[in-house]
Amino acid sequence: MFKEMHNLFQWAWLIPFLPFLSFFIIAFITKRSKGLSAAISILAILTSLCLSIGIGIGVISSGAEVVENPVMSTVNWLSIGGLQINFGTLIDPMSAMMLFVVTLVASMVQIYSLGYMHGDKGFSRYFCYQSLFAFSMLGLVLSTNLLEMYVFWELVGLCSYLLIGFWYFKVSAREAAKKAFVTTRVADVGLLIGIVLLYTKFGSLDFYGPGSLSAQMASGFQDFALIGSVSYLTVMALLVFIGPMGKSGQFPFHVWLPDAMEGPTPVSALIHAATMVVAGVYLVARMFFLFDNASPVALEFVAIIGSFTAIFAATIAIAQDDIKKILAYSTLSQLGYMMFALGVGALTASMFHLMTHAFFKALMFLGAGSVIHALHEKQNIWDMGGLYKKMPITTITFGIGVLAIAGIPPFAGFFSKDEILASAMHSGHPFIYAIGLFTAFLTAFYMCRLFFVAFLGEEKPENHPHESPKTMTVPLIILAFFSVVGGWAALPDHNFAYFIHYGVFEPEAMDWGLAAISVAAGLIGIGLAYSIYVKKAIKAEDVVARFPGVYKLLKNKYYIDEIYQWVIDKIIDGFIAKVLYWFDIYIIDGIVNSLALLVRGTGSGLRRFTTGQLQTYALVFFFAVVVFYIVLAVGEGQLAGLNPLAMLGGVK
Amino acid sequence: MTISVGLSTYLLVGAMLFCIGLYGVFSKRNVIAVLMSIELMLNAVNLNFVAFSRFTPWENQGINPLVGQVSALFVIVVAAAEIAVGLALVITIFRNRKTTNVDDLNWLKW
Amino acid sequence: MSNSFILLMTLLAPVLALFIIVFIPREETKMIKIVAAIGTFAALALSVFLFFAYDKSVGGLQFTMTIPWIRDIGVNLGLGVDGISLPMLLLTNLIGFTAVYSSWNIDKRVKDFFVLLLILITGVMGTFIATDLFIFFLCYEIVVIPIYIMVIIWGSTKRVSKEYAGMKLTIYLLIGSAFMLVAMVALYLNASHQLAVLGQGPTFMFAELAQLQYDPSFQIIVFGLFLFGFGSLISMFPFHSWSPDGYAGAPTAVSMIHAGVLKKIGGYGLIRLGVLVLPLGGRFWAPIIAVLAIINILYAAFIAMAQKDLKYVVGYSSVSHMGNVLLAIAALNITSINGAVAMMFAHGVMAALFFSMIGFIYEKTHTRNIGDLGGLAHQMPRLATGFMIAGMAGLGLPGTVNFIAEFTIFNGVAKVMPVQAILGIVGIIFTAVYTLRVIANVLFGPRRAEWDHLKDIRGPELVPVVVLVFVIFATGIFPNTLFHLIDSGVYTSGLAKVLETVGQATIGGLF
Amino acid sequence: MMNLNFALLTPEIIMAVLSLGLLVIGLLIPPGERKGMFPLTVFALLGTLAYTFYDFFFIQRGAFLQGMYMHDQFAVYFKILFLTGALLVVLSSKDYVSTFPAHRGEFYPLIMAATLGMMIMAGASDLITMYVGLELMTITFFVLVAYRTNDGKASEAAIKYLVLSSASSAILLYGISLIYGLTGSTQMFMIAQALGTVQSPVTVLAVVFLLAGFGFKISLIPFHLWAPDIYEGAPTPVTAFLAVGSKAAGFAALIRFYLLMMYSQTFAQTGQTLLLILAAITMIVGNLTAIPQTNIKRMLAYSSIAQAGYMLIGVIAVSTPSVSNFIGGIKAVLFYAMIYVFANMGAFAVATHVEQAQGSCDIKDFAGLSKRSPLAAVVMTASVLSLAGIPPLAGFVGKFYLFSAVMDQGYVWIAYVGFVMSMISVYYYLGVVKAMFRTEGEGLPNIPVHGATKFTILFTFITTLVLGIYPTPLAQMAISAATSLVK
Amino acid sequence: MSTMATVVFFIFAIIAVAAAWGVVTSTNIVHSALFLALSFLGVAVLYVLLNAEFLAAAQILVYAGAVSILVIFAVMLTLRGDVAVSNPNTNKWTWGVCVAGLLFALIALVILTNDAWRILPMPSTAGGTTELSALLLSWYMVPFEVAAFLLTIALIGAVILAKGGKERK
Repeated sequence: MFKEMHNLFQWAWLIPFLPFLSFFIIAFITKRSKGLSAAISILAILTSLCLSIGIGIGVISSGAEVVENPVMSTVNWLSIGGLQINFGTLIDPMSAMMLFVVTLVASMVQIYSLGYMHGDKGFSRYFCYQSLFAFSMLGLVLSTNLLEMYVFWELVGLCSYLLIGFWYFKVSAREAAKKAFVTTRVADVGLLIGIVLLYTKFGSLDFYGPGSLSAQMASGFQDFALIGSVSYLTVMALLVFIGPMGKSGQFPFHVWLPDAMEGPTPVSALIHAATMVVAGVYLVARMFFLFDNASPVALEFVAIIGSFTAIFAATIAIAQDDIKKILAYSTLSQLGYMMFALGVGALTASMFHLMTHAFFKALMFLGAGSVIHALHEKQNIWDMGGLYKKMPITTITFGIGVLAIAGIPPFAGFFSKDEILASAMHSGHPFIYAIGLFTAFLTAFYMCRLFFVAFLGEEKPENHPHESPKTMTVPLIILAFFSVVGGWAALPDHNFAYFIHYGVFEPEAMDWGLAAISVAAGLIGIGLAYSIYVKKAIKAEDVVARFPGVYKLLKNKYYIDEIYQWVIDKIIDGFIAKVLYWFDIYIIDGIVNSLALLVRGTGSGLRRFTTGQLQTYALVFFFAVVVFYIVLAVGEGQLAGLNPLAMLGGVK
Repeated sequence: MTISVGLSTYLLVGAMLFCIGLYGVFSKRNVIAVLMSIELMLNAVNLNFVAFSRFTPWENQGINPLVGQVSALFVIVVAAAEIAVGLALVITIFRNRKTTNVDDLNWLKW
Repeated sequence: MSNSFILLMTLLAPVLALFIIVFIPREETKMIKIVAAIGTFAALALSVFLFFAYDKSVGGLQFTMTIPWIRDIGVNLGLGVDGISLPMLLLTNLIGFTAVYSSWNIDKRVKDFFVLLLILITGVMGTFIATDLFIFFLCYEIVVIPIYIMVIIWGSTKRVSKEYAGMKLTIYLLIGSAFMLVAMVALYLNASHQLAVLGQGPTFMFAELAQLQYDPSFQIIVFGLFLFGFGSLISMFPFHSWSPDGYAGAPTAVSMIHAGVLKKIGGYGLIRLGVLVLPLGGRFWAPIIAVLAIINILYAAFIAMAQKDLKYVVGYSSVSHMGNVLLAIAALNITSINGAVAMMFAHGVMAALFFSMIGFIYEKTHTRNIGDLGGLAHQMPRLATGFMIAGMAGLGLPGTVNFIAEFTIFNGVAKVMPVQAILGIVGIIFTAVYTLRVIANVLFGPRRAEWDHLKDIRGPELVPVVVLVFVIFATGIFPNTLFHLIDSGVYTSGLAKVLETVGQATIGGLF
Repeated sequence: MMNLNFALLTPEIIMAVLSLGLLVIGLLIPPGERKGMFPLTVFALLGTLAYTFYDFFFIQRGAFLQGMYMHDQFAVYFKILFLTGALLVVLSSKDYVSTFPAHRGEFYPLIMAATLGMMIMAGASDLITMYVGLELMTITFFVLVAYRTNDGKASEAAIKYLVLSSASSAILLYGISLIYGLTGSTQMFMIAQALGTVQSPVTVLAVVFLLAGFGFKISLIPFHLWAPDIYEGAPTPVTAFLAVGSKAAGFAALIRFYLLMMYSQTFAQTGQTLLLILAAITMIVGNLTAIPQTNIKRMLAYSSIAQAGYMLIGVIAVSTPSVSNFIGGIKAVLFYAMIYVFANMGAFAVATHVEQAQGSCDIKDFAGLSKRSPLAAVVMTASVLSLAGIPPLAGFVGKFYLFSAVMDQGYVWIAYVGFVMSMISVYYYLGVVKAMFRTEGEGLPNIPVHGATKFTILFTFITTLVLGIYPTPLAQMAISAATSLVK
Repeated sequence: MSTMATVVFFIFAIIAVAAAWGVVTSTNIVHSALFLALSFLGVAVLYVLLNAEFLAAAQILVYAGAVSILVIFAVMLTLRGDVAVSNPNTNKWTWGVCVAGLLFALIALVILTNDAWRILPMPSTAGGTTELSALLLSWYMVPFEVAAFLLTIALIGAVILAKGGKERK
């Protein structure tokens, strides 16, 4: 069985290649025809989806073999003295899961976009970028080594840049795109440094296989202290982790993600909720062996950053009014969840949450998109209200999403979130567990706030919402389905953990006690939101009035953006760059110019020696003769011969 | 003690003439005077040549002592040619610039 | 060894075009442009042929031609390419060819322009394919004066006047070359004394010069002189200040060639002449070069952020990128030298594309001030695409050859100088910042009515975009096409052996 | 006993006869029909030149009157140089001559007389012969400089030249007289023998005096002050001839004299250092002072001062008495002197053309020349760049020879000065280039070149270019000339 | 050497030098010219003392005769204003004194410290005009011819210059 599957897995490169082909065709051939471009793109991604499903089935049917031995097929990409890099595909359960998630969400989003982007001037361009993104993301998923992953990592960053700035005529979109790219770029520098240094040490960047990083670390690699008492591997782990922090929007690199909502909503759904942003989590999962071999500091760091981001973003989300911003902060918070899951060593839980989150967050974004589409680009939840009447499908599917994220059984989020919290508790991180639990409560609260205000609240007369076309609702329904059933993969008989785990597989039973606590937290959140926004038992304004400072702080996202802006404007642009430019013009160039001036000035001065006076010339001439004689006589030691006393010899 | 005139005395006279001529070149404002001073200098050189020729002690080395006189003769010829052209030039410049004053010859400078 | 004349043909193709143009009447501008295009295309075609015909498994100098030239001092008319010079040759002709098309809209003194441009291209090409030091210098200095003339006629006056910019560029490079000449003569004399002992005549051939042993202190001094000369050329801090001004003043084609290839002569010379012939000198200077290179990378990137003129941005960015090349040379190992050569190629293509696009923007809008531009993607999407690809290549996006070059460099550098490598990588951030700012402010943003009359690039104007973008991606996606060649060059030119011996002394393990 | 092979003197005799003959012809034919003078002169010079080439390659080296007058490749090389210079001057001055107020017929014979003087200087191995040759050249130049007899500037230049030159001759002669006093001879070989290696204050004094005399002719700083004024005031073709001919003749004499001192004296160390410093100062001051000049002739004058500095380097390179090094330095000077002729003549021919067409010769008169007379602009550019030593023009190879010769002697610092200064010289040369190319010279007439001028500038241009790319033939000639000197 | 000759030497040497001094100090250009002739005569006598009778004759003919007359003619032709102040000093004359004095000191020092030159004349047989002419026309043939040529050229040149540009417009 495995053998045949092995052959199948070797064709995995087709999965990213098809979207790439589609990108190519759209960019160079069919750009003028909107329909054709969209058709090609969707056809390509659907074919990839089918292939991914095939691979997924193959992985499941291969069972233990593929779990233990990831299937790699590689070709040489770069081979020079001191540097060998292969490119290829890596099939293991994790990548198969990701393939499925990515292709599924991407297909849904692309189909959805048919309706959402209808009539847009850049329709073909949109699908062109979408295909490029699909290619990059799938390539990232299938990467066999760090460099390959970095390549695609950057490419998804590029796609994100292009798609956030899709409406490039909007200044806000332009700025958001730039911000996203620069922020992730900053973080990627850490990753790149890590890659470069890892390569110089290990001579390989492969994840698995003979001579790979994991193999070398597993087989008695001697770690050593590098900076102070921090060990080499720890430093590497931290460096590598900086990249994911940027891409997955972990504090302090989270600033770009909310702004990225300037892009078309389907893009937010695909890239900034379901797929690209989880690439960071995926990378950490892939490199988990590094974190594991490093000192515990590395994983602690991941856990702390993750948990902090989770609660930090959740608190901000409470005070936001923009539907997409709320979802964005929610995404940040959930990404924090995944990160700290990894930090506490729960790779399985993290990956699981990654998957379920992809379904329900994509669902909610698309739902939000549907609403925005219906309300003609209105995004403030307080401008909405009563949408359930006109948009039943959207409302129901969105509601499923809300329940899923709130961790209400049997929806997908319940299983994954619970598993994370349980892992945190069991691995001996009660504090992080507490944060996670509180975040779960907050999550339930603000999501329900959104849902209640936007969908259930009072109808606004100026709005004339209508249900979205089929192209948009069908993907919603499909995603809603997965948001419901996705979590069931964790059930013992489906055994998600058997396929995706790190180290020795230990089946873990559900801890129903902890599950009950987290469900309770979710329910309390929902209840609170209900009482405030539906029952109006507690006036939101009163709460705000009681904590004006806190509200303002949350509303303004802790002023992080402002601080960054200040640093960039005042320190980097306003001071360092200006000072250096000044230095360059007036000091470096000044030296050059003053040398030139000196030369010219000397010339102008020297010409004054040529006075035009004949007798001056003669004087100089003969004076020079005298001087030369003296110089020569001194130099040749003939001065003694000139002793005037010699004259006393007199005339003979 | 009799005072005898040796080679160095002649040379000293030559040097004096030369330097007086040189001084004339430096200090005279009239171009003709400058030319005259130059003639003095050349004359001094001639005196040198002739003196060396007379006192030359290498007669028995197969060196013709008259070379100095020949040289002096050439110098006289060249000096004559030079002064002729020079005076012609003075006339030219007088015609063009209405001056023979060296200080005024400063159109060309810097 | 039999002589191959294909390189001579490559070299003479533009010269032939030049002679034809001289006899075309001044008014026949179209004809002049076509002849120039044909001449450069012939050279490009030949160099592409060479690129694929070169036998990488054998390596070494191929297609050599050695004709005794100035017998009394042992100069040979030596031409030949190896894996280091062949990419440079290809680069030269790529840029030469596209430069002709980037200048397609020139209407002022067309004949003069293309004559000078062809001289320029020939000179640069000769520099890279010369196997004789004398010919190398000869060709290098040929290019300086045409550049000056082109700047003062077709240049533009911005922050500084074009006369000033041209003169600064020219004198700066010439002063640099003065010191190189001293070094060259010293090297030649030293070698000829050694050869005289062996009973051989003097020579200027790189290969023979490299085989002799030089006194360490001699090497240090001579390498230092070369470093000053080539360092000025590659715009090493603090000798870089000619570069942004020069590019800003120069017409498009000159900026393209200057930033694209001429600058690379500095790096090429440091490798071919500095490291290969004077390895001990290289080892002595390497730490200093490394520090200056880091300054180059960060300092120039910072300054680029403060620029308001497009050409200044790219000018400073090229200074910054050349820091990478210098850093790679300072690292003195096989990987980094590979990266250095690749970086020169990559940056050449990228800078040429960038300048070409800026040239079109300037030609159409008559401004290069970033503040005055905006939203050009509306009116000129093709130009915007080219511009953006250039920008993305500039910030080392994977998929472009620039990324691989940078990665290779950092990899090589990290082996010996991890801290410098980290600082170098940090430079990427600032590159991203200024590049993205420029892209955002020039291409994106609200549509501006004042640019509505502009026509997108089309016809001949598209050639630079198509050719250069193709090269960027083709070598970026399949790096081995380029890197195998460079690698074979590094190994078979003797560089690898030199680097191994010299490198031993600097490698102190990681950290 | 006496070697009286007059055949060895053929070029000199031809020149003398031709010069006098042309004078007579000029007197005989009526003033209106003197057009024929030009072709006659050209063919006479060409014939002589052809003969000297034959002389160079096929006639054995020999001494006339047992070493009073040398006929060696060295001398013949310089004769070729002078004749080429004279020929180019004559060719380029065809139109210019018609602007002379009078005596146009005598111009060419005088040029030939000056050439004869130079030839005598190059051949003389007797100090008195050399002196007489020098004076022949110089006195002729007095007349030539003042040839625009109604031009105050020309007269001023001539009188300055006359006074200073005579003063320098006087001191040169004083030096010769001292040498004569020491050795009893004026013949170089005998002087060398007699002086031996002994040195005394007198020898030093004589050397300094002679150096001053020759330094004046080659316009070595600080004996150079005459040059700018005279170059500016003289008619442009005469300036050209002064720059190329007079200077080269000075070098021919200086080299012979220097070798003499080398063989006979141990004065090498200080003398060389002094000369090196002088050469350095000459290069620096010459080039720097040229920068602010606005008159092209004056600028070229300063440039030619600087060029003297470069050439002097080659002379200094003849330091240690081993044959190979001798050749290195002398070859370099010979090579450079020849290419200097072509480069300078190219520049001056264009300047002559512009001055003749526009009446003055300031750099601003060259504005837009690239449009108004493209060929002239290109040739001017090539010529000045050759002077600056930019490849692929001949000046580069020349400088390379010079500096490699001196560096071989261990004087590296002078090479720095030389190379850096030649690059700085590009600054002012480019000033001319800028004037010619930057604008299109609105309001100035189109002045295309024709006929003899066109031929001259094309010839100089092509020669400069070809010798820059393939210098071997000239280098071989220079080598054999240098070898003949030390044999 | 006889005392007589010594006395004659000193008289005429002093005359020559004093007259030369007169040339450069007189403010009357005509006086200068006359002093010049006198100085030449003094030197001519010294030539006789040095057994160079031919040269003495040439000196008198060429210098004292021709050159002096020529100079006086030139003075006549160019004289403007008062003849008594026709030959003033420039304002650089102090410098002139310094440099000329320095040079003289130098030369004098060199001459006087040279032992080899502190010699008295030997009885000399050489010095006849015949021998001189033989030398002139054999060994010094080349410069002799060139000098002749030089005189011709100088003649023509002087004519060209003096005649000026009035031949035709």
